[in-house]
Amino acid sequence: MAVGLEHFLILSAILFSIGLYGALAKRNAIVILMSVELMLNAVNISLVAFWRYVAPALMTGQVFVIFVMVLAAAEVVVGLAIIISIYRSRETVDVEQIDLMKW
Amino acid sequence: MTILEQFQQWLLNYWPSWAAYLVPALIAFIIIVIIVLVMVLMFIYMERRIIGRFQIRLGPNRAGPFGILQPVADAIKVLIKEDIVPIRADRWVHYWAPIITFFPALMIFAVIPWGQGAIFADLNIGILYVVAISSVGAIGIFMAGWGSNNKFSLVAGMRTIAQMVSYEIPLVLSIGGVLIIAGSLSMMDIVEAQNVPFFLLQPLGFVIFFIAAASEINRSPFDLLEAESEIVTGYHTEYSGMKFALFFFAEYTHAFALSTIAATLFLGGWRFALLPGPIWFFIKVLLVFIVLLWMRSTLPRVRVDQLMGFAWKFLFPLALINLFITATEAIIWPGFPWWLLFLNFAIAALLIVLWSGLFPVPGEGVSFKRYGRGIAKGMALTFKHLFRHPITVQYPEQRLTPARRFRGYQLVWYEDQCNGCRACARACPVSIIDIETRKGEEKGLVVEKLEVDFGRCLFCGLCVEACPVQALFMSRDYEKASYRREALVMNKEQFIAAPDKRSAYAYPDLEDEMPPQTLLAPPKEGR
Amino acid sequence: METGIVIAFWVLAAVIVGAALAVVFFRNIFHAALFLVLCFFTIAGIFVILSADFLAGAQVLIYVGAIGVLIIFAIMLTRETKRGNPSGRLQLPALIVGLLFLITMVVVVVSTNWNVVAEIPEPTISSLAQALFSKENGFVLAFEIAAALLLAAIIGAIVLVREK
Amino acid sequence: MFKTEPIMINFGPQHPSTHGVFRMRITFDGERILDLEPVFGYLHRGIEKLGESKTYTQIIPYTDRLDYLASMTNNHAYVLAVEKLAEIEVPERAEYLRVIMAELMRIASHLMTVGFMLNEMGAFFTPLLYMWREREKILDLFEMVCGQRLTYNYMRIGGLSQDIPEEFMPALERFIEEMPGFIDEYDQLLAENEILLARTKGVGILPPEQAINCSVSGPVLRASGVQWDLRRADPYSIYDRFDFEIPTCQNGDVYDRYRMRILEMRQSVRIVKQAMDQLPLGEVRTKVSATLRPPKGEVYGHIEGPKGELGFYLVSDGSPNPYRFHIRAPAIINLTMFRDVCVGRLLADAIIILGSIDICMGEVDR
Repeated sequence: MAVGLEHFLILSAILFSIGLYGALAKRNAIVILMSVELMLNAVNISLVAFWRYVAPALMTGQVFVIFVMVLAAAEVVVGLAIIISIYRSRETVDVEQIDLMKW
Repeated sequence: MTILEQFQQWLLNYWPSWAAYLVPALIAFIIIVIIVLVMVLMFIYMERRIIGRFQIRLGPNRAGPFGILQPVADAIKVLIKEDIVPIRADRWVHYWAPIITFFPALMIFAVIPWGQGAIFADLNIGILYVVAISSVGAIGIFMAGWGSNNKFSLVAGMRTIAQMVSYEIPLVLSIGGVLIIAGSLSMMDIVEAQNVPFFLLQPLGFVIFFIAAASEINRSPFDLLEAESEIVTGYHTEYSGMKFALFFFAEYTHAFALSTIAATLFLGGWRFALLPGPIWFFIKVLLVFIVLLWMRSTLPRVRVDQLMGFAWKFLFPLALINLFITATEAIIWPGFPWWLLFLNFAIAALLIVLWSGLFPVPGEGVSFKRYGRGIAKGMALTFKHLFRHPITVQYPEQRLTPARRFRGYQLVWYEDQCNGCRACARACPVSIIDIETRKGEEKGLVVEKLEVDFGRCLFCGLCVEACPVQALFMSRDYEKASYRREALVMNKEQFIAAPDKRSAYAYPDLEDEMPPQTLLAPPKEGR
Repeated sequence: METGIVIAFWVLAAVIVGAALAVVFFRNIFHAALFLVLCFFTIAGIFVILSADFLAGAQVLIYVGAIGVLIIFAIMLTRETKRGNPSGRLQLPALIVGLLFLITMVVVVVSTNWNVVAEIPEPTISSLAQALFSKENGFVLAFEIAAALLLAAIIGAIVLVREK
Repeated sequence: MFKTEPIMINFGPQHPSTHGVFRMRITFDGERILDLEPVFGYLHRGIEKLGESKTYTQIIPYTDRLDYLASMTNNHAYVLAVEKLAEIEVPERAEYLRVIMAELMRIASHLMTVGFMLNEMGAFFTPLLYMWREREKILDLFEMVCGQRLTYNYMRIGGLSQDIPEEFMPALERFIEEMPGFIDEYDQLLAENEILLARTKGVGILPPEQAINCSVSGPVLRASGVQWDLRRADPYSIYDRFDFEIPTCQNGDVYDRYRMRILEMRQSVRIVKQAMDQLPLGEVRTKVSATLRPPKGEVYGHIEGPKGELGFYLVSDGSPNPYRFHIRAPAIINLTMFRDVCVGRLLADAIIILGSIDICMGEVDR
């Protein structure tokens, strides 16, 4: 059985759903960040799959993935900085206890 | 078309396609693993021997001729040790850490060109693959630090993250210059492009690459992860047996990988005159490794904040400037003519001098006095010592003669001289001489019992000095060991049976009959 | 070659899904982070199957070498491993949302008639560079903005964690 | 950069760079030291109490085991104290030989200190082995005169245990001739090394006032700029006959303590050279009874040891054994400032500061 576009898209969907569940259900801010990373990766997979099967001549799919990676790096840097900053003042990374907009 | 691919194409005529691809690949893989293992063993041997010579020692020379089997002996010793997992360690992480450290190091060799067409996979992302894979090793080291439940290991883990992340940036940027000149990421193309070796066209890039890579693989002076004097052995403090062997192997595999990459990117890979390619390649690799050893045997370790400062304040801006200059040159002289090397050397020297002023020694302020001159002096001295005669000796075969007055491990006692006065027993600070006497027929007192516990003896010689009748002497022997304390107690019969190896301690008249002492620096003739 | 790719895909897909589940469900968040790294690494394998080799290298370099390490570093700094990885009040709604999304996506993917092209792309590095930096249809502006974004992120992170 | 929870690490008693069985309980913020508590006593053998049950001569071998890297000077300090107590004259030749031995011992001890300090800085054993080469030559000389390489037990109350053998002077001459060249080599190896400068300059600064308050002595004190050397301040033996300088440094950091030892080695070579030239012939020992009974009284005899002021306090009650035997060990007193100079520095700094103080656990724990 050959592997086609659908396989990659479904894999991407599964990964995205897992990430979505983690981002919504978990209380630890770092786990939420990790779940977001999973979702971004899921998107990357589908972008590359579309490029490979639908428009290999245009490099736009890959270019988008590169920008997603840049965004992910920026996001994780700022996100972790915020988490550490919150942890420093409140001694916790539990998002249910971080309910004030100031620290 | 690599040799491997040609072989596969040829096999396709005879074998089904899956076998034609898989079998040669497997064979090539095994060959590469064997090359890596042999070279790693050789590196371990070289490290131990050459550092020995830098330090005017003999170095290990027992196992096999010239100690050539020493790494094998090391490996066997390590492998038969008990595999200990610390209590309350994170067993799962502890188990996987050495594997995750080792395999990325091995995977690098997939894209190393050993000679014309002799490459496992000529990936067109070649050098990017190398950089990406080698960044995985940091996670293994960090896992070891975290999973050992040891605070020293944890400190090493924290240092790993900081060091690896910081030095990866100048490393990649310094490779950038090479990529601009070669115009390709593929390792084969990079070697093919080196009509002039790139360390001539990219002197600054080469220096930055070498320093950053030495830091990536934790070689001295950046060996903060296993800084023995600070954090014991860092991340592998709690490892033993097979797992420790994997770490040990990973370290040298990394060193080998770095040497091959440096040889490929900057020293022209297999290309040079006369000799066949692979031989030149290995010569270049060994040269790079010897420089690493040379650095290790000379330089002190940097401190962790200086390590970070060096990466960010020195290497990073220089690497950026280097990249910029190379890009400019690529626009003005797209062919990179050979005479650019003069310009580039001048720029490199200028930049290093300028930046050394911005990296002041505390207390001296910004000055342009130092630009590695002290380091160069020290390196010159160790190099001089490489050719000096070692000061250590091959012990059991080559024995040193002790001094004529040597105070050796046991006493020499003459029964017929002894008058049983017990002066020795009274003089002894630790009261280990036990003498019982009785009235004799010919002499005044006859020694009935003499027992000395050499397990407690200080070998201070006060007993010999106290003896009024020349019956007690120190001995010139210096080898005594026993598994049982009782065996160290000598009685009268043993004293009589013991060989007469008296020394001249407290009896200067006897000195003439003793052989002269071996001196490390004997007095010159004619004095 | 084709069978090899099929085998590789299924193995990688299984590892990806397993590792992703481990990230979300493991109690020890240090282990969860390690599985996240594994997940990133196998996704690079998927990129190789999709013949996006430059992206595979970049994936390992950026996600494994940088993002994974940063997350592990943050875990160590916050020392939350003891308290583990608890679920919040939204567990059931999150599960429902996740499953609904999954079902929707699967239905959409299966029912759509994708306009698949048969051609297999050549090595992509130079064409990727062309696409990024070419004067027409290039992404130079976006590239520069991304660089500015990274700079802003770095400065922001430094400001956030600086000792007061 | 990041604020973390402080962690407490036990360094030692088994640790590669704690000079034996020293233990430090360090509280860290990251790698920065918040608090440091030195713990010692793991090598305590009760030498002071033991001494009360030994005769004055029998104590000499025990002094070898105080600072076992500088046994000669320990012997020297002890016999000087006893001679002061019992008012014993020492032959001229013995005095000169004692000075030669003490200065050679100072060189050997400094070589060991500097070598290990550089080793702890991460210079993988090379400086240590180069310095050990010269230390071995000194030990060869000591072995020649007294038959041992570590625990010499050479000096006696009223002189020396025996005269030097014939071949000693030529061998010493060669050593003294070559030694300045070797010291130059050590300087060439690392003295200007940029990494070493960055590691040591401004690290572990001990201001002179604090040094005096902590009663620090020896090279550590002189590195802080206080010109205090017992060889000049309170000349004992025959040190007033030699021409030498008391080198000092200004900053009192680890680098200065390292330089101090190199400078002192050069001065020691000078002293030995002069003593060799002036060495008279004659006896080396006045006869003193093995069961010496000094008159009642107390005495404090001190010398400038390689590590600082080494003093022996003796109380005699007229019996063959001292009534009280106390040792003023420089290493333990120099350690008093250790916590103060380490707090606020990094882990790696603490290790080299400890190395630059130069402790010997045999002396610290006694």
